[in-house]
Amino acid sequence: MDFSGFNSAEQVHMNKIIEKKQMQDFLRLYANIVEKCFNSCCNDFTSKALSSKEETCVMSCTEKFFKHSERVGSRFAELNADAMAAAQKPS
Amino acid sequence: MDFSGFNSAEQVHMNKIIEKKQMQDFLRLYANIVEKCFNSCCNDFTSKALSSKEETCVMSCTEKFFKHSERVGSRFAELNADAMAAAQKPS
Amino acid sequence: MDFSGFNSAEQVHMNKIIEKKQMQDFLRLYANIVEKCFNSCCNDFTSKALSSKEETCVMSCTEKFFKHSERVGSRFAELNADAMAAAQKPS
Amino acid sequence: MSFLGGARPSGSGNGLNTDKIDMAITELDTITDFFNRMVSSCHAKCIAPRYTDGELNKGEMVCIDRCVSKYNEVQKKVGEKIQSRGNPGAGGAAPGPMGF
Amino acid sequence: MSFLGGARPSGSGNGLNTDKIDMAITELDTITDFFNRMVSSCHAKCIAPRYTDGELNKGEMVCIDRCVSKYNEVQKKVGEKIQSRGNPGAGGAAPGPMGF
Amino acid sequence: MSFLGGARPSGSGNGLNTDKIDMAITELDTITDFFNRMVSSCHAKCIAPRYTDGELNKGEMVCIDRCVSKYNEVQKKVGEKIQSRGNPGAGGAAPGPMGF
Repeated sequence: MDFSGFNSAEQVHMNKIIEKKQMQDFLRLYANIVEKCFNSCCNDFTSKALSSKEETCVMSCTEKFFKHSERVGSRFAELNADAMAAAQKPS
Repeated sequence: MDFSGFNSAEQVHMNKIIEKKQMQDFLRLYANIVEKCFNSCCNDFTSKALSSKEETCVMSCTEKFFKHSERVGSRFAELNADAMAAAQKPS
Repeated sequence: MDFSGFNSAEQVHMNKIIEKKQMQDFLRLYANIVEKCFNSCCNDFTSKALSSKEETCVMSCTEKFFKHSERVGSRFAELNADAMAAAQKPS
Repeated sequence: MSFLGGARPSGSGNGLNTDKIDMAITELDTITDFFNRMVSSCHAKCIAPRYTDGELNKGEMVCIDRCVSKYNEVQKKVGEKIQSRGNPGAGGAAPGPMGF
Repeated sequence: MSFLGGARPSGSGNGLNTDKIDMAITELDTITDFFNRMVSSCHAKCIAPRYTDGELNKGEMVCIDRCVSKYNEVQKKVGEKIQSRGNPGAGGAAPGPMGF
Repeated sequence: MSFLGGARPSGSGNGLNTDKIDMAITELDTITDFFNRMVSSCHAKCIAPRYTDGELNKGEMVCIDRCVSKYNEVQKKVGEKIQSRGNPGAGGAAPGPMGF
């Protein structure tokens, strides 16, 4: 995003908001991973403790979700950089 | 909704909020259509470009989603108008 | 949650916010139940009125959803109480 | 949303009754949320996920009309059920994560 | 999100142009929402729900790259379609629960 | 939500420490969100979608109790994993749409 039109008071304000949103995004990511990995990995309710198989599944699922998100993020950033470069060429 | 109890300052304020919400609703609708039509239409990841079959599907899906939403909106408005008329009869 | 570090102005403010959130939570619960029970119970669109079978299903679904949520809430509160007690032991 | 009833008093000096406006916003958000869920449910019930053209066919149109009607009835029935359970709306005993 | 274009004027005295900031926040929220949905869709399309280890395999990596590319193309196509339908973005005629 | 730890200082003049209140609201929203997802997941795992009466049967009750317990364990394990990956919570390196 382009904040070049912002004065310094606006930038300070915007930075606070962004910081807060990053915190919220992080917490939502956390909740998403818990939900998704629980739903994928836990299907046996004959016991109340996680089995070691379930635990392995949850750990792999979490790690994989991060790697997935990071890869999506990298590709997305590349696309945005390309789009930005294309938009600035004519001017 | 009934804003008849609002003074003019409140109405101005409310109109600004509604305008902002319409913008947000529109953006969410946009994101919803992209998500839904991508999920329905794109199942082949042997190529990175949209096939013409996928593109046709996405266009039809988008158009149909709009027509669907508009029809739901019309029926919903009729039901609300009926409910409003019924509520005002006894008074 | 622990509001012991709050002064009285902060507590008053926080209570207003909590009250508003409870209202919003309640409305979201309501919308959730309608959505979930409609999706589970209504599959016949040869008529526009709810059949008595569908109505029974919706009523049971609603009642059961409440009992389910309450049970989850009780267990969750127990777990939190245990965690709180464990956290306070060493100090 | 009939049980969003009574306006709470109190204001804030600049000619804006913020409680009244808050209430109106909550009502607006609630109706929008309700509508969006109805659109989504009726789409799942009525629209076949094969998209060869952009027109609704007769069967889909009839299905949508009935779906909206049924969804609305379900909303009323659930609302009655909730009220009979003694959840008064504001400050109600909705089962939440904490007792507050 | 190209059609989030024109900045609206008006300010609020303390050196903060609140409309401009509101617009920036809306843009930020929109991109985040869009990204999160893409992550979720591509996860469903590309990652098999059997979790024996935490590494992405070759097939999954290639699938993710193509998925992001296609998702982005779909976003553009849908955006063009919406604009051609005459929904101008702000204050647009998105089908909503009410006519306002 | 143990890693919501340290309170940030700074206030705003009228006797309200807005950072502290913001933090409390974030914590409240997080717990509510977490709880709602648990309700939804355990409903999908434990409650059969045939609704002939409104009572939970024995099997469903036992399933719910275990489901809550397991969901909580998963939450802890995922939290530990995230922390070991070096995401410190606030301002963390959660993979987002942009680098900010």
